[in-house]
Amino acid sequence: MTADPAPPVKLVYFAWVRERVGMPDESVALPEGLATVADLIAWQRSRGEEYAHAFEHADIIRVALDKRHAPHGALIAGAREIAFFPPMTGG
Amino acid sequence: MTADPAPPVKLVYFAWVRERVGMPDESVALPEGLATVADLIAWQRSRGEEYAHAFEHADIIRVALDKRHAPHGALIAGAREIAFFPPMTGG
Amino acid sequence: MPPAATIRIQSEPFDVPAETARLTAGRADIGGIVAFTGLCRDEGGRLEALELEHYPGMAEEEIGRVAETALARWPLLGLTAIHRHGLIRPGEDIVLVIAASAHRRAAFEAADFMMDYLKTRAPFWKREHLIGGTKGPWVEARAEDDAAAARW
Amino acid sequence: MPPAATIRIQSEPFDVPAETARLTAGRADIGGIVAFTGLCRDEGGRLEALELEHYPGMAEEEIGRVAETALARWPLLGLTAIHRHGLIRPGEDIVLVIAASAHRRAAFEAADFMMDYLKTRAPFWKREHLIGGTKGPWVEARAEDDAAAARW
Repeated sequence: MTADPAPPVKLVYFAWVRERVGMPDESVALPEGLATVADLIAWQRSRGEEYAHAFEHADIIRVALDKRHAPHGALIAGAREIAFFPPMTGG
Repeated sequence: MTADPAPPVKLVYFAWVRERVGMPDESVALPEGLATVADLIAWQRSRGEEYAHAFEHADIIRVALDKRHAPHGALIAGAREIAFFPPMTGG
Repeated sequence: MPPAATIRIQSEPFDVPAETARLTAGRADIGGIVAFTGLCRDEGGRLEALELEHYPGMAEEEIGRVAETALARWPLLGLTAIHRHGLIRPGEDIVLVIAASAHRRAAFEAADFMMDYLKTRAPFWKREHLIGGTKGPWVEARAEDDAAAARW
Repeated sequence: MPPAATIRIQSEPFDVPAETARLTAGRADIGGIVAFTGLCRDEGGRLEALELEHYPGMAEEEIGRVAETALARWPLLGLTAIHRHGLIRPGEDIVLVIAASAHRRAAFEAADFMMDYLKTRAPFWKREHLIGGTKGPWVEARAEDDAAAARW
């Protein structure tokens, strides 16, 4: 038996991350080998000029896995919606 | 020349101090020799049963000289209205 | 120049939205408003009312002195303190403090400070009136109120 | 059992007295209410409006998680948090937190905590719209907001 291909994941963008990527969300089949949020951000940077710009300063990008904040070391396996955004400025 | 007699002072009472003394205020010519708030409280205790009761626990009595809080060591000379009351419980 | 504080001692209820609107009217430099309202509790159903005695004249002056301290210490854009006296029923308002500032920290700290100092310095005394019509005891000052004021 | 918190994300303005009345209606065990209102400043006259973007779904959930933490930590009798999104003009309200408790300390601390955590955890982003119609920059997060949240 071979492993089932991973289902596509919804990637969601907000504020200037959204503007730089150029879309509010997309459905993507992630490549194998991405274990953590940090791995995913590194892969995003490789996807073209817009992504390289949006994820230029990886350390300030905040990530939510299925609408919960996640540190860059968190495992992404199982997440169906992954959001990327700048530090929050509400309130 | 002899010293002018000290003008009478208005003594004012609040809450259970007022109830124990039995009046809201009185005009009194203070005897000579009372220098501080503590001296005045000690004298009050000597004025009869009601006063002895009202000023029984001298340390918890709060005093205001002309509507300003004053510690027991404060000098009373010059004050025209001296108020006595329990610790405040407003707010 | 710090704004003038609004200080009032009154027997009638106060109107929180009207007092807030008075601070914000015609300006757009306020970023945060903290409003504290103190209410009369029924103490598990045994309280008919609270009687609030005060020292007329000194009450306004002393709250004014506390307000001057707050205005000197925090960059406030507005400050209001209203304290009621007389007979107050459970559920009714007793005291209101509103602090406004450009950023929230000053408003929170100033309102908190005002309440701690009102509690321990403003000449008001509460007495309980119990259900059934008997006058209960004078409320005793709480050591934790002094401790709270000592934080500042 | 702690009360349920009221959490709302909305574009329309909120009504502070109505929200306060909702917490106090029919009860007489509340001794203190702290209401914090955050407003849009005009930043010295250069701001036309703030645009507030948010992450629908997560905004409610995250504020709900912060509220659960507050309810577990302080003996609250009521807790409300409302955050607006969309275009907000100078002088208008942005955010409201109301905390009610028997004694004032819990209400002050819980409201302060809620605001610190809303600022740093609720998924909202502000962008300035400048007088004259140009879109200004996204507001940058302030290190002092993180420091404020770290106090708790």
